[in-house]
Amino acid sequence: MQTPGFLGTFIKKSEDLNIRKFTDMKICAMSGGKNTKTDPLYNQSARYWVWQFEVWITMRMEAFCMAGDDDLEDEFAAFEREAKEAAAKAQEEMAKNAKKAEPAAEPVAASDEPEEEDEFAAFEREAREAAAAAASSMGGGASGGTSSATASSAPKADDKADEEEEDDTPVGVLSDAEKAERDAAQAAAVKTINKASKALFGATSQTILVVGGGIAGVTAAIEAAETGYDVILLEKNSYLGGRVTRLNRYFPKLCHPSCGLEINYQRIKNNRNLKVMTMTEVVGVSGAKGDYKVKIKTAPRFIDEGCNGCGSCSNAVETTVDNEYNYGMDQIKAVNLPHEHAFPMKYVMSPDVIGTDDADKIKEACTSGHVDLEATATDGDLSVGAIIWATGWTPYDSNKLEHYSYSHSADIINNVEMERLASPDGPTNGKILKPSDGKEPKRIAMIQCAGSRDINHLPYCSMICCLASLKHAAYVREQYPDAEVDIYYIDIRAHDKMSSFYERVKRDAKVNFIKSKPGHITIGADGRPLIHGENTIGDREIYDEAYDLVVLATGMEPSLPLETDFEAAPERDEYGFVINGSDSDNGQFAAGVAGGPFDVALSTQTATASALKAIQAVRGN
Amino acid sequence: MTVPMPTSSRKYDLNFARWVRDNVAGGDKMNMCMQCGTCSGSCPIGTEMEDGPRKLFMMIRAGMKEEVLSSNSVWECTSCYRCVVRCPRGVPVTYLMQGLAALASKEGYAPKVENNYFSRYFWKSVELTGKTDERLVPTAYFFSFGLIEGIKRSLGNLKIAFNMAKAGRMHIGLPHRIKDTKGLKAILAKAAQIEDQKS
Amino acid sequence: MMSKKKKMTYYPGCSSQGSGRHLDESIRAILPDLGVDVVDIDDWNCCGASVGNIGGGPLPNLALTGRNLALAQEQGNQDIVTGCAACYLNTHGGNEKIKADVKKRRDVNDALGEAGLSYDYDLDVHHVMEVIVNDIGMEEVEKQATNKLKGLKVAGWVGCQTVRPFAGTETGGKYATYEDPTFLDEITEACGAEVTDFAPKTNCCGGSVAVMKPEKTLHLMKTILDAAVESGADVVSTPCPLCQTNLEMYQDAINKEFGTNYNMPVVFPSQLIAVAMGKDKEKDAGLQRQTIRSKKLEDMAK
Amino acid sequence: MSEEVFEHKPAAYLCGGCGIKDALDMDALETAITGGMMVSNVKQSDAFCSGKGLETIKSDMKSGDVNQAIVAGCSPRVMVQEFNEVGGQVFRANMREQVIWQQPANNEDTQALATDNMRMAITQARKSEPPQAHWDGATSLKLLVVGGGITGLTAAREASKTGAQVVIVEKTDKLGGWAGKWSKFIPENAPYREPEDNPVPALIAEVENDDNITVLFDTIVDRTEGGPGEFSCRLKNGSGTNWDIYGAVVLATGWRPYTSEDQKKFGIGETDGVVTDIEMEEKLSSGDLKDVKNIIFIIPGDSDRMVYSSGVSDKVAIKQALQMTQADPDVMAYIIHEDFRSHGLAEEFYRHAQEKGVIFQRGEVKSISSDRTVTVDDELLGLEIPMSGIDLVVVSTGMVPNSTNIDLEATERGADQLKSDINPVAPIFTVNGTQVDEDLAETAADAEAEETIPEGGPLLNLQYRQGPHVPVLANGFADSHYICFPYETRRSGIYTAGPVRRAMTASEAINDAQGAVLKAIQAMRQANEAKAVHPRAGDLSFPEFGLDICTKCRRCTVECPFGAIDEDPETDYPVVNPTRCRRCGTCMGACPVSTISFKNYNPAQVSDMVAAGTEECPPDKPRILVLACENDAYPAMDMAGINRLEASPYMRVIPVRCLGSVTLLWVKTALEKGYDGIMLLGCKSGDDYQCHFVKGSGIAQERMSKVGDTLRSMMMEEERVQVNEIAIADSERVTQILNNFGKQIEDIGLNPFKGF
Repeated sequence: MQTPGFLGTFIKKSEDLNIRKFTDMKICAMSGGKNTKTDPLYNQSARYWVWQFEVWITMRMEAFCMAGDDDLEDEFAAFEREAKEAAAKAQEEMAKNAKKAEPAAEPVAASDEPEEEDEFAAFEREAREAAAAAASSMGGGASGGTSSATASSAPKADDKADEEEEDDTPVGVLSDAEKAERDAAQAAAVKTINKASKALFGATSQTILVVGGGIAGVTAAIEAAETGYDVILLEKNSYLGGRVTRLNRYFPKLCHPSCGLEINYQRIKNNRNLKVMTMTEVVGVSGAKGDYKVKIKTAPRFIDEGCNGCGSCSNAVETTVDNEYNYGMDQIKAVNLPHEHAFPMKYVMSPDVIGTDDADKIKEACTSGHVDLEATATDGDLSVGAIIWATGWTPYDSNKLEHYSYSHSADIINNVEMERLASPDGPTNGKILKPSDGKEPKRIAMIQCAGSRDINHLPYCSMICCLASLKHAAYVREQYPDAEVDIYYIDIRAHDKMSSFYERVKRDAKVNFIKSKPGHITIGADGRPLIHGENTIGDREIYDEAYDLVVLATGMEPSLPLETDFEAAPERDEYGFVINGSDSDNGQFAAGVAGGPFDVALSTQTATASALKAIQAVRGN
Repeated sequence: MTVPMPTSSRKYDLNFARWVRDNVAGGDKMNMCMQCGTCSGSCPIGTEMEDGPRKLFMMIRAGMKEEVLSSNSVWECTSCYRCVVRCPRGVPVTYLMQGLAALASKEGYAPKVENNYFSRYFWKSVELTGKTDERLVPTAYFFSFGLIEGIKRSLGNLKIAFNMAKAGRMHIGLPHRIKDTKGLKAILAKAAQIEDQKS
Repeated sequence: MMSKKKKMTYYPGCSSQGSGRHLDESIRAILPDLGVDVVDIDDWNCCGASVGNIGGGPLPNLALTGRNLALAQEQGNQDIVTGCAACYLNTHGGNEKIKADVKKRRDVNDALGEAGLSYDYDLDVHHVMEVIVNDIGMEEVEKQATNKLKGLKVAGWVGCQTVRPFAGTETGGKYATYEDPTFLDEITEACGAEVTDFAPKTNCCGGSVAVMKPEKTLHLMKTILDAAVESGADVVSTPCPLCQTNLEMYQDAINKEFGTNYNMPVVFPSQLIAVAMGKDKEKDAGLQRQTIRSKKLEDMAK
Repeated sequence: MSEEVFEHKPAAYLCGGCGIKDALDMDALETAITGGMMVSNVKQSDAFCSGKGLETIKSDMKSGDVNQAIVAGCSPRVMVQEFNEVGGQVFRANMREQVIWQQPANNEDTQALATDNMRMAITQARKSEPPQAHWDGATSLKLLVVGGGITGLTAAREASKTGAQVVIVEKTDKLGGWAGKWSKFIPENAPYREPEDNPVPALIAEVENDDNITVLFDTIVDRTEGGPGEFSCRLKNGSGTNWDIYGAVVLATGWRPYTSEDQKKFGIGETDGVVTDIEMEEKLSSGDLKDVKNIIFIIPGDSDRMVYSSGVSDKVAIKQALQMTQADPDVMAYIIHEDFRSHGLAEEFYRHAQEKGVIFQRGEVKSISSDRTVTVDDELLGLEIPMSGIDLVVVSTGMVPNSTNIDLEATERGADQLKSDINPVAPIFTVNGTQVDEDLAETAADAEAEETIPEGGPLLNLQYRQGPHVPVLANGFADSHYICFPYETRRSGIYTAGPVRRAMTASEAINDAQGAVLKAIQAMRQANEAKAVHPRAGDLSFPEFGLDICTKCRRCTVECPFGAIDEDPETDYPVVNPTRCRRCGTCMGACPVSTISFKNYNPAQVSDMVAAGTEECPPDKPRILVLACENDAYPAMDMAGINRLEASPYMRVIPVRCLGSVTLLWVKTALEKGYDGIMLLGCKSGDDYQCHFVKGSGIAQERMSKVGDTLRSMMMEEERVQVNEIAIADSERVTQILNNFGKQIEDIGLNPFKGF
């Protein structure tokens, strides 16, 4: 069923989208150009000389300090001369510039310029005072001479009577009466503070439990801990970071998740209120707000807490296991550091190794004796006052999308796998390649709502997938300037500020948007996935399109199973999302995707809110 | 209560959507459609349809009664139910297509559509004998296009008929019929009567 | 596996008296040995099929189903089993509608009253494939399939209405998925035959449109035949009588239209089971009723 | 602040574990330390991170003989908690990740690198003192909430529930804001299907009855001084002004309706029966809709409006349509939309509306006639459809953030500040090295920046050197580091919440307010303990200014990304507001006379470290100084080590708090001391910054761009000093960059000043 008209529509559409493209325009210069544009301080050509001079001062200053008294006179005279010359040059430059800058020559223009003038005055003052200070610090006692030496070339910097100066003064000056009022208020405030602090810092012996160490859990835990409360953070995996640590970049800034995570890990490392337990799951909850008893189970890591991350264990074996970090797209050593940014930076051993020769090799390799082959799962009990569920999400099982043939072609992948393909620490070192043959894809399709907004799968909208696909289009286009990306969608759901990201990606002529949810994908005779569907816009067209790579934008399912045998289970909606305890006030709260399909921005937002609610709960409010 | 089919002087009748919702089997679910195109994209003979189910539903919303009921799409459905099981909004597309076809047939639209004849003769056979006769229904159907066309179409299928007869899969002789044809007739008449009262 | 023999009421459907006789015969041949005794609905009528909704309208069409259900109920209240996809879809679907909708239930019973019938809506309707998967179990089939069909390559073509729209539902027995069902291949394997890699498992042949306007649907059947031949199949196995007939009888037309040279036998899984159970090749398996015959299969049959 | 003289008692702990002792000559290292480095107290162990090892250090500290432990072993990024517990200052020499994992074992150059790393760490200790709290006065723990809408009310209630005193400043005479007027709310609670009752009246009652909360009506904030814990605010109303002191501020000033030309084309306010969705709320509240049987809701799809409405307008339309059909099932409600954005669980709401008979049509409204015939260009049908017989047409608006006070005149200084805050066309991604929407970037950058500068005066009138406004982002949304740290603004202790941050529903604003309150309380507590807030949370160090040599050049006041430094209006000297300060050191890097320093991080210290790194350099060996941001570049280099990527042995790496803290003094020292090249590694700068101190990295680049001239004047090649942006995931790239730099320097030749 070849429908040649379809491609034509694409091309036409792309042209329309790109109608505002002017080819003669050049990219905005990176930071220098931008700052020049936006920062008034830098927006002057005299600035060049200021910087130039600054370097001089810096470099000379120490030379003065080192020089003997004898050399000083000469050195200083030379310096002074240089300074004067530079200042004169700068002034000249400035004057030239000022002429250029004020052709309008309206009276107000004068008041537009004081920033510049003042800058210059400061520049001169700087020269004078630096010199004076340098001289005096060496006991030269030449201050009088110094000031007279430079005063002639500089206007009086302290001339505050000048109205223009006044305008430029950033801090509005208060009258004495106003100051007195303010000071009285400050004094009065101090008196009430002790009372207030008692209320705000009210001690509690209760601990907050955060379940799940992804971005939401980490955020909730560290925010509560930095507010001064005791927090225990449980993570099922051997490392923190959850789903986001496996993303390549975030939309819409296209920055790396590990950047924000690193800051959070630094915060965790330096916070004594927070205890992190990895490889640990909650297996039971009983009790009530203020007094929950939580049963936990910690899986054996086989490498104890003392592991210093040296890696000799990993070097000792060749056996590999599926790399869960890369969604099984490659293999990793059976004892491994799950990834380069793993926190805590401690090795972990697959239970499969136990009882094999490798186990002994590993034990032998760890000279500091941190391998414990006898380790078993341990149970524990925690007493906590409030629980934050930050259990996150699981990608919807792509195998369930039978009509999209996920299990029938290596080149039909899902969006989390796409993240790994694009990640520098992924199975292809960040190169997006067809999994079937390792070749570069030229034509890529992304299918939105693959299992979301679908009563046969996930009835709700997973919120992130549209934006993730826009981001994936960016990944592809950055790597392959000739590649074409087709995004099949029902509605592009770029919410609030994110809509400008959508507007911008739309301007890429090789990213096409097709309003159609494909019916099914088959495998063509050449092995390429063939997408069948109906283009719904205008003159509808039934299409069959072949692609090198198809990315299913699958959605998010809450990871916490809907059915638990917890005695005091958190309240849940029909899909298993935790309902925040604000109404029932049971001291159990949701952070991040445990509470609904959210993007990272909303996850960190809800996590911060949950930290407050949990604090209120342990305070007894 | 009998709600008459809206007959508006306007080309676009905004009440049509509601009328379909209340009067066509499965019509209550029609409004759940979110125009994703899964149904038309899944249809084995989607290319044969002028509009396809998705667009038909949109036309209903826009009140395009004439265009909907005279569309060929409702008659092309093979009843494979692919759209039904894939529809992300649970719209029983196949049933709706059948319902719209029934409506079109009843309202006198599309009298020349082949499937309309076929379904009429099919039903005739059921009413008379309680069973479908695989010989008579197609034959009657073929001849419904006129004598010449009928002979042409029948001859085209002659080899098939011969093969089937040879394999013992063509019933020869009087049509099978159920014992209680009278009772069945009464049941169907009553059912038709109840249905008529509704619309 | 069933510990005790199950009794069911059998609904053969119109095709059992014509194009689908070999389906009917093979089902009747295997079910008792596999532990299911069947008794026909007495004086059953047509299910109405898909076009019945158009020709007769929704309620008269439902009344047809109602009559069959009422007769089955009179006969001893055993659950109904049928081998025809369309009969199953209409009878099961109609039954569920009657169960779920009070108004429909009343209307149908009003109509049935004209012939002195009534239906209390407590029967269930099953497809014979569902019975084989859920009640009999593949192990039992494998155990009884002593005449293994070694070397026979089978493309499993499920078609549409056998699995859609009910096979994945709770009331439909939840025994298969809509897009990628595996039960047919499992039956093939249980019979000792070889499953070929055949992708268009649930493709549509065109159904009744194929009967009316074959020119519009020949390409659908060609896709299926292409894939079957490509997979190296000796036969195509399908549970649906209309699918079987369409794919078999239109091969000439396809060859004419597309210049191909297809001569692919299309059989029912119940025929394969019958042969594998060592049943009579004609009386039980109905192999003589193929218009395109498979010598390989016939040679294996007893 | 009383200061005791700190006596340095360093001891070196050489860890031989993780293969270090197999790759290095530990005894030679020890000899070098006791010799040239003049630290006599040296211990070796196979694992100082082990219980026994830590105990050794702990008991040394306890004995009083040692107060500074210089640990040579793994990277300073690992075993942090363990070494934090030993009870004194700990300095780390990275021998593992960046030495033995990247260098050949038992090699002369490797040994030299290790020795220099140790020398640098010892130098660091020598110029370091433990930081002390800079603050001994009490700080305010009272929260100022600006805005009495649903966000502000929620913030006040939640803060009160957490024990804080709160003052709400509301510029009108009524609480509740927009949300208070809504007839019903969009559901945020399971099962997300039915419009919910408006919670605002109950919330107002709760706030009014709360003894911890004071509400000031008709009041604005006229002036704000100070910082977290000590905001002195002058509040102004009709009767005069009043000063009060607050610990933190939650800015919940909400939004105002967006109207565009496109919307006017629909005849809002002109055609009878065409209203905005806001007016519709009033009608729904008053029940003035009895005769409406056919109603159309229009959600215009114009891209300019989207940023103010996407995802909100759609839900509002559903809600109102549902309210109509609930009141009268015979009502026919149509929603005309383009992309329908009921994201997340609001899909339930959408489905529910369909179940209830609301009809959705995708297309663009072309015109509305005087008899309210709405002509829709239906995209899906490819037809223009006239929809007649309509009783009421409702057109969606949008939410323009009140990031300024539009009742006040904009000042020039304020406008300048906002203009420099905004860059709506920051690069997103490049294809063939060209930004994807380069046309937009070039042509529209200035125009759009101008256009999107919010009108009006400042909300808090901050008496900050950097301007009176709380910074804004593109489209006038209040500053927010909105992915990872949504409440972080460039103004410490001031947290924005609700629609001023991004378009959101009233129900979402409730959640947002809770988050902002948590951060505000945290900031008050941190200020009370003299600790830094995010990202160096808990840091006690703070910048000290040696005013005796200060030249009043204003570099520090201008460059501080957080506006923490003001100028004394009388003396013109810089005045640091310690609780505003985030301790990034950008001021230190800015200071031309190096008179700004931290107790444990200062110009002289790093300058000495730079010198130490090349102290024993043979004249024929190259040395390259790498000043790496400790947040991203340094971790990336560690990861290169984890991945065992081979690196040049001639690099001497010093982690810095932020590239903004790099002073030219260090560059100068490096060139003087014979380094052949200097590489600065920072984060992505610009509007889409990844710098955790917002501007530090950009400022550093700006500074260094001028070094070239100086180099030329010294007859040296410009290429010797380079700056690169490194993301944390760039472990492979950073290694390549450094190795290429090494080659480049080799080609240029060694520093002519080497050995002098």
